[in-house]
Parts: sequence; structure tokens; C-alpha cells
Amino acid sequence: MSSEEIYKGVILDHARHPRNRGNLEDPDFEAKAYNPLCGDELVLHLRLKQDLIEDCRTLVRGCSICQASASMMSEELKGKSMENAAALSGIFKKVLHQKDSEDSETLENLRPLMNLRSHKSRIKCVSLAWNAFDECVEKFHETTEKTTTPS
Amino acid sequence: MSSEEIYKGVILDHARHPRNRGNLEDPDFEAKAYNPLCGDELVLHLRLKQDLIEDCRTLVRGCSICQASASMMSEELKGKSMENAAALSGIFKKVLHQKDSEDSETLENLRPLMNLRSHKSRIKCVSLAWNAFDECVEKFHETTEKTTTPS
Amino acid sequence: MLSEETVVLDQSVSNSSPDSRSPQLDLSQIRNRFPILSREIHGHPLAFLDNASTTQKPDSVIQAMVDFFQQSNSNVSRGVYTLAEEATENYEEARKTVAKLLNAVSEDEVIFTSGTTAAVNLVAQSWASQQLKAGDRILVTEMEHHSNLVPWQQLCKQLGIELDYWTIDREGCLDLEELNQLLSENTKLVAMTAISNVLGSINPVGEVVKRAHSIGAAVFVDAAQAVARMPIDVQKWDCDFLAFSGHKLYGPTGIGVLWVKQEQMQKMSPWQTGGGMISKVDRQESHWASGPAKFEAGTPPVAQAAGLTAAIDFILETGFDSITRHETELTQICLDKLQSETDVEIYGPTSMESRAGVVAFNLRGVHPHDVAQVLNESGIAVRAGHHCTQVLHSKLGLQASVRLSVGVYNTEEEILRLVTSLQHVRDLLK
Amino acid sequence: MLSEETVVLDQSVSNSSPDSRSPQLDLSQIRNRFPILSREIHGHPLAFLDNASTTQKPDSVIQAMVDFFQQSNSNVSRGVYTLAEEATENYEEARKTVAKLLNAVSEDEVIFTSGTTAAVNLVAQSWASQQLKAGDRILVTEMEHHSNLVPWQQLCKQLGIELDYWTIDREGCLDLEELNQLLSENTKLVAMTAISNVLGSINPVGEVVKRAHSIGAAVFVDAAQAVARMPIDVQKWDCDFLAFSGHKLYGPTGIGVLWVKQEQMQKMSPWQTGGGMISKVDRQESHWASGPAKFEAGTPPVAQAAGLTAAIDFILETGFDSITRHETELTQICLDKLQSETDVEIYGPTSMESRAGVVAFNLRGVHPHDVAQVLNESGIAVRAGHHCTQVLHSKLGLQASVRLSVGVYNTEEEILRLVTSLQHVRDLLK
Ligand SMILES: Cc1ncc(COP(=O)(O)O)c(C=O)c1O
Ligand SMILES: Cc1ncc(COP(=O)(O)O)c(C=O)c1O
Repeated sequence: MSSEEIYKGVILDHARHPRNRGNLEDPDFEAKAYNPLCGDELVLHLRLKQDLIEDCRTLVRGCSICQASASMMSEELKGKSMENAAALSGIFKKVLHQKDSEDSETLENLRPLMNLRSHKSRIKCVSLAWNAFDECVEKFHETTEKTTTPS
Repeated sequence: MSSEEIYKGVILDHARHPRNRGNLEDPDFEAKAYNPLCGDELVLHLRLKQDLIEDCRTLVRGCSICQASASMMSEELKGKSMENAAALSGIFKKVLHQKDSEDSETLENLRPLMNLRSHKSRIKCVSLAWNAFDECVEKFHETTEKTTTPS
Repeated sequence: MLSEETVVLDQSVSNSSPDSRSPQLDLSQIRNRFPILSREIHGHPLAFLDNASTTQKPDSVIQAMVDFFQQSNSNVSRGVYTLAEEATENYEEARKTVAKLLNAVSEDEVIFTSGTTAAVNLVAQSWASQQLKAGDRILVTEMEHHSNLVPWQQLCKQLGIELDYWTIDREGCLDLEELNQLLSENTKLVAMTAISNVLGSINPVGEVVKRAHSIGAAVFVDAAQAVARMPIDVQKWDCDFLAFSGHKLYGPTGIGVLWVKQEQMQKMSPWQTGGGMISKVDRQESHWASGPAKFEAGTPPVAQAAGLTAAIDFILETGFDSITRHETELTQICLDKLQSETDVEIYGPTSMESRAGVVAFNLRGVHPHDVAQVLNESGIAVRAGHHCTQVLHSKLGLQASVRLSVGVYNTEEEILRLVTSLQHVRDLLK
Repeated sequence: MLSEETVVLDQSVSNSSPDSRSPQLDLSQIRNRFPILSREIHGHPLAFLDNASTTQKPDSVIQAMVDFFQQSNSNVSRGVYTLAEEATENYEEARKTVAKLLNAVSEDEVIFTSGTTAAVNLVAQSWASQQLKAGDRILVTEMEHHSNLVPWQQLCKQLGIELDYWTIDREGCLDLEELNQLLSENTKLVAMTAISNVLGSINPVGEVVKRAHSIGAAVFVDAAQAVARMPIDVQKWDCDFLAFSGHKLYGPTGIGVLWVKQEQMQKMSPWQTGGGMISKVDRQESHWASGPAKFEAGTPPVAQAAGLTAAIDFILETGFDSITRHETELTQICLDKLQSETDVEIYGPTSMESRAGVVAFNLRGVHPHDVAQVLNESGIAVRAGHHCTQVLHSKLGLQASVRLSVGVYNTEEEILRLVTSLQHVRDLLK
């Protein structure tokens, strides 16, 4: 797809006006993601209410795709249970990496990003926020395991 | 040149009937040479009378070219002064490595070997005996230096 | 306990006798794909019988590299422009193709190197130098190529480790009974070739891995000779490391492969450092990339990756069934003919059981160099020397030997021509 | 004492302003030799401006490799048959050609590696790890590519050595006054690039060598960027080590060069071990070959050597006079144009004094990735990122930058197209 198509509509809007930007004062989970190819960095903060994502913030030093993807992710995460959000992340990444796979309905809101699949080098930009989220999921599982398993 | 040309006349004669084969009982100088590409080995013994090469023997584990070259060398060395022989070695090697150089008159007896110049891989076989001789020359210089330089 | 087990050789390895129903090669079609085969040497058609040293390249391999240079040439992983994306895709495609060839669990197990030798050095420095310590032992076979021997020898000196040798029997084969004696508690690594580059013996890798793993030793497989000669299944063998070179399987020089089982890769620290293998570089400290990239410092052999993909495609299209069948037939003919010459001494297994298309021999009384030189007169390319296996040659009591090794494009006529030309050698030199 | 010397920069290096009488390139003839340049990207002719990352290949380089594969392909140094002799000659011819390019004393100073990165690692392991000891110091510049930085960083950790940085000034240049302070008795090695792959600065190698040698330190020169941009004379520079990659001078990937001054090579022990670099292998002990072979374990990049020879021939035929003049002109135009854009920030020297054809910049408010992506729409290939120089980018307070770098085939039109297309970037993203 052409730059005109990438840099317009939803993506550009999110890149210019990132939603849920910033950090939380006392986040339940925090993760950093880093793209070694360009030095882009991203910090993700999550606040949970039980296992529901109550609030979510991202701080991005990166390109507009990375910005937009983080912004769009934050909207998707808010209000979802960790489990559902983790499932979404799995589907999203799978579809992102397989040029020819159908994007599922659950990805409705993220569809504009799917157009970047043909730009292999930008997939890393799209994934960065989700990598940070996956790290939070891991940490979340560790804590829940700790609290449910007698030690 | 073809194998027919290589493996006939002087070279084949020397390969089949190597002159000055064997070793000397109490050589003044001894050197070993080794070809790492094929494992060929050669031992050279020299007996000197002052600085004249009185006797010279070679023991060769190698191909017919290597045998022949050692045999031909031994005939050349005998009776020469170390200095003259060293000079001959220098000229021989130089001409051997330069495809287009004229072979000098001093190389008269070694001329049959010059035909191998076009077979780069065999140059190492031709040189092996002379490498051993060069080592003896070095040792010879070390001893003469020691005896002439006050220590 | 181990010695009481019945020895069942890994089927894919020992059972190399050709299935008589396996498809026959269309030899003239294959030969047409190798431009070099139309060359004449001293007025004779080239009979290239030095395939254990390096192989010739089919048109598709040459074309793949030309196409890359003419269409997509650029560096990988670092650019967002079209050529850079194509180059990256081309490079990662090669990784996937190698994973398919080896039946790897994932392409993330595939590290590109400059060749087999570099791959051995990498494992010695990135894995063994951390995992092994004084008092440990490494086991190698007597038939190893210097590239799968000297790095271990050096590591042993470096770490104070013992290097043990698994000796060969009279046929040039490894005895599994002996292995049981050799594997000690302290053995941490077995480094072995899948096929000898001199004897042609096919070694029982799968069985060795089973026994090595049972005492906690890892297994490094040198597949430089095997990769173009038989199907390799790293999951079936269950080995830990496996290496080969592009130029030995009809691909280009300048690229090789180190396959590493994922759990072992996790234990490896970087060997070469530099661009492309880092995640972050500070003034005094650096952090590493994950996955195979961690072991691929610097600009990788991008164009060569295109050639390697084409080479593997060529092999898989041709099919190992046909390749093995063809090479076995030629080798059998060669052995039959040479065995009937009374002044020819053959090394390695005399039957085609556990034997691949490499035949080392000597013509009694004539130095290998002279044999090879005269054969070249008839357009026949064979190798003379120790073939980078001095330990093996010492064991055989030899300085050197003549070696012929067949490839997918060789013909019966070429083998017969070699045998006939030996008479020429005798006439000249005996 | 040193600081009182008048600073006389090495003429061949600093004096890069083109001789106005140097011959003009026949650009259309040159461009015709690069098949890839006829490619179209998104409907625009390809403007390849990422030459600092890798260069495109002229027809003669591609043809040299094709010819090798179709005519002479075989392994080197080990066979007596015709193809093996040709392959060996081809390989040694490359060594001679490199020696000519660098004005080396002898081709025995030329070691082939897989690239610059491997060459740096080789010197770190074969020379520095033996010659340096705890308490010694290595000096690098802030502008080093990760490949000429991380290996030294790792060595410092390994040996307990200090790594010092020679900082850059505001123009991205190195101050020779500062060098005098930095060179201490304990400094044993200075590792520096001849031309920065980001700033384009040309460093005063000859002068650094003089000062380093006066306190007994050796100098390693990273010539990856310099080799295709200016004549190199290792005897004039008098450096100890110098490295470059084939793919940066219009040659293939998979091959690189490490030049080592003879007296230093004598001190080096092998790094990688294996076939080809030994003189004798016993069961527990090995002895090494002499000369460059000692550092070339395994089958070398034989086909790539043919390509490298052709690449060097291409450069020498074209002539550094014309190349430097052409690239300087383009860079000057580029700097002029970009400097007049108020939202463009340029890094590196602002004048063409001591500057080569690499220009890193940022368009304020737009991420480099996005700039490069949009430029690609117009067929323009530039790189975005940290260009393997994170220490430099930190120093500049940047995460990333856009970089354009010119080659022998680039045109003024391409530079102007880039500048015009920046407007397109603004329209879309600002
Ligand atoms: C200055 C400099 N040094 C070293 C390198 C590394 O070269 P290679 O990746 O070919 O090993 C590069 C190129 O990326 C470079 O520009
Ligand atoms: C069994 C074996 N191992 C290792 C090697 C080394 O391969 P390379 O020289 O491509 O690194 C060879 C080939 O020479 C070989 O035959």
C-alpha cells in the first residue's frame, strides 16, 4: 500500500492525537519494549481491577506507526479482561505475520494496521506496543500463579 | 604441458633413480621440509668442507616431481660453495614463480623442472627440496656469524 | 546397561541401499542444468569427480544470485525501502528453506555462518567454552575433517579438557560397542561427521545421539558431506548441533549453516560481535539481540542466501530417493571395478551397506599427486592429498590418497573413464 | 611534546576537495553498467541513496562470478587438476588486486574474511587478546560503527582493559589536540574509522598513527566506508591493521579483507581453526600454516574473490579522482539544498572540507522511519535508524536519523528529487 494510504484516516489520527498517552502513577503492571533496529522505545502501564484492565497508558518514542499502534491498542485493552486481551494479542500478531491470513472479526478496530503487513520492516513498529503488553501478561500470570499456588 | 611431457626423460629418470638418496651419518647441516597440502616430507643432509658442499643426501616421502627435484638438486649442490648454491636457489625459485621470466643459463640442468611452472599446484612439489636447502643456508649463516662475531 | 541394548541403527541413516523402486534420474536433463559440465579439459569432456571438496552449481543457483544482484540487492533488516524489504525477505526465505531441508522445529534454529568450519568454531566458543570445564571430555572420531577436530583440540587445551578418539575398525566404520566404553560421565560432547569425506562411511548418528544423551552429553553433527547425499531429519536424529556449507550442496561458497536445538541456543553467548547482533549498545556495555541474529554479526551473506535457497530447491525437486539411488549405483560400479585391479588399494567400507559416494584409494607404487596429475590429462578431476584428515591418514598408515567423489551429475561413463585412465598412469609411472 | 607539533593532516586524507582538473565521470556509461538501476519503484526510477549500507554491483562483478561458476568452480589450494589450479589462481589474483588497491608491501599481508565485522573480531582475538593485558587501554572514537566498537568493548571486559572514547566536536569531527590528552602510556590500540558512516567525516588517520606509534600503540583502521570513496595507502598511513567489506565497494557480500602489517601478523595466533590453516595435525596437537592462510580456516569465499577482483578493477578503472570529485559535488549540492530547508537538521561537518558523501539528517517533528517510508514512494532508497552507531546517536541526543549516502552512479537529479520529496513527507505527516 502507498504512503498516502498509510498516513491518512485512522492511523494518522491516532499518530497525531495518541489516546491514553502518558503513564500511571502507581501501575499494577509496567513493561518496556525496544526496537533494536531503530532505537524506538515504548513504556506501557496497566491498572487492573481484579482481572479487568481498568486503565492503560503508553509513552512512545517512535515513528507514527508505532505511535498509532500503541494508541489503538490502548483503546482495545481498556475494559477487557487480561485473558481476553491476551487472546486478542495472540490473534493480532498471528494475522500480522501471515500475509495471506484472513483477519478475524475481533480485529475490526485494528484493521487499518493490517494494511502494513506488506511492509515487513514496519511490522516491528506495529508490534512494539503489543510486545510490551505480552510482557505484562506474563507478569500477570506469574503473580496469579504465586497467589494461587501454595508456596 | 602434458603428463607425457612431464613424466618422461630427465624427470622420470630422476624420479625412478634418485641420485644421492639416503642420509649422512654425521651431517654438518640437516633440514626437514613439509608440504601441508599433501603431507609430503623431505629430509636433507649436507656435509661441508670449509664452505664447499662435499656431500649431500635427500630422503623423500613424496610424489615423483618432489623426488626428481630433490635428486636434481643434490647433483647441483655437490661441489658448489654454500654461497653459490644459495644464489642458485634464489634464482631458481624466482624463475619458478614467475611464469613469464626467462630462465637464466645457470639453471641449465634444472630446466626440465621449469616446464612445471604452468602447474601452480606442483610448484610446491618442485620447491620442497630447495626449501630444505634454504633452511640449511640459514643455519650455515648463523654458525658462521657466531664464529666470526665476537660474542 | 547400555551395552545390553540391541543395536538398532537409525533407519534413515544406515539403510542407504537404494530402494529399487525409487525414481531414476533424468541424467541428461540434470547435466544440462550445470553449465560447467560442457567444459573440455585437455580435449576431453570434464569429469568432475571431486564433489566431496566442492560441488558444481546448477543454472538456477547461478541465476538466483544474478537476479538478486540485478533486482533486489541491498542490506537486510535495516531499511524500510522496497529493496531492503525484498533483501530481508530473501534472506529469511533461505532460513525457512534450510529449516524445511533439515526438518527443524523452527527457522529460529537456523544460524547462517560463512561455512561449516565457522559453524564448528562458533559452537566451540559460544557453547562449549561456557558449558564445559576442566576434567570434562569431548569425544571425536578418528575420521573427522580438520574442521571438526582442530577447534575441539584447541578448546581442550584452552579449558583443560580431554579429547578422546573413537577409533575406526578395519572397514573404516565405527563400532557402537566401543562407544559404550568411551562415553564416560565426564563426556559432555560428541562431535562426529555424518559421512566421512574420505572413507565414505555413513555413521549411525541417531544411535550415537541416543547413547550420548543417556549420559548427558550433547552431539554436534558435521553434515558437510551428508547434506547433499541423504535426507537429514534433525528431530529424528535428535542431535543438538548440525552444520554444513552451501558450496557442498550445489550452492555458493561464502555461506554455511549452523542448526542449533532451541534449548541449546538459549545457553549460547555471542561469539563474534558487531552490527546486527545487538539490541542496545552503551559506551561500556552492550545487550544482545535474541534468536539466530545474536550469532550473525555484521552484514550476512545476503546474495549467497538466494543461491542457497535455489540449491536446496534443486535438491528437493530432484529428490533424495533418486540422488541416493544414482550415487549408490555409481559408487558400486566404481568399487567393483577398482577392486578387480590388483594394484589398487581401497579405503573404507567395501560394500555399499552404510556407504556413500566417496572412494579413497591408492595405486600401489605411485604417489597420489602423480595419479591425479595424469588423470587430469584425460579431463578427470580427482583429489590427491590427505583431504584434511591427517589423523585418519596416520591411522591408515598413509601420507596421502587419491579420492573420487560422485555427485548428482556424474555418469557411469566417467567412472569407467577413470578406471581406464589408471592404465595410462601405470604406463607412464610404473 | 607531542602537543607542540604543528598539526599537518595527511594529505591523501584531509585534502578531499576535488581537483577541478580531475576527469569528469561519464555518468550515463557508468549507470549502464549497473543493471539494478533500471528498476522502477512505485512507478519511479530507483534512486539508490543507501550506499553506506551496501553498494550495487556493476555488470563486470556479476559476470566475474557467473564466469567462475560456469568455468572454473572448484576448491582452492588442494587439487592438482585444471579447475582447482584455476580457482587457486583466481583466489590469489584477488589477494594481489587487494594489495594493489591498498598499496600493501606484499599480498601476504592480505587476509580474506567474511567481512569487516569478522576482521575486527579476528584482530581482537588473534592479536589484541594476546598482546594486551589488564591495565592497558584501548581508544575508540564516539563515531564508531558497532562492528568496530562492540568487539573491543567485549575484549575489555574479558581482559580487564579500559575503553576510552575520543569525543567528537560540534561539527562531528575529531580534535587532534584532545588526542594528545587521551593517549596514555597504557594505550595499546587505537581503533578508528577512516570515514564515519553517519557524519561523513573523514578522519586524519595518518596523523593519528604518527601519534599513536610515538607512544607505542597500534592502530586499527575501519575502512568499510573509505574503501570505495578515496585512495588508501597503508604504507603512507603506516597503520597496523585495516579492514573493509567487499559489498561496500561494488563487490559481493560474503567476502571482506583484513590487511595486517607483516610485523604484526607475526605476533598473531590463529582465531578460527580447521581445514586449510594447518601445517600438521596430530591427535592432540596441531601446527599452523604460515602467512595469511593461518587465518583463513575452511573453504574461503572463492567465487566472491572473483567478484571482488572485478569490483576493485572497476574502481581503479573509473579512478578515485573522478569518483571523489563526483561524490563531493553531489554531497555539496545535497548539503546546500538541505541547509536551506529550515526544518531540516543536518549532522556532521557542514563544509566539504574533510567530508565524504554521507549525510545524516532529521526532518523536525517527523520520525526517520516515516520519512524513509514516504521517500520510498518516490523510488528513493535512504536509511532510517541508528545506522549501527548508538553511542554516536546518544551523543547527538538522537534515537535515529535519516541517512543518504551517494555512490559512483548517483545523479544530481536524484538528490534534487529527494529534496523535493521531503515536501511530500511534510504534506502527509506534519
Ligand atoms: C564504518 C563501518 N564499519 C563497519 C561496518 C561493518 O561492515 P560489515 O557489516 O560488512 O561487516 C560498516 C557497515 O555496515 C561500516 O559502515
Ligand atoms: C566432513 C567435512 N567437514 C567439514 C568440512 C569443512 O567445510 P568448509 O570448508 O566448507 O568449512 C568439509 C569440507 O571440506 C568436510 O568434508
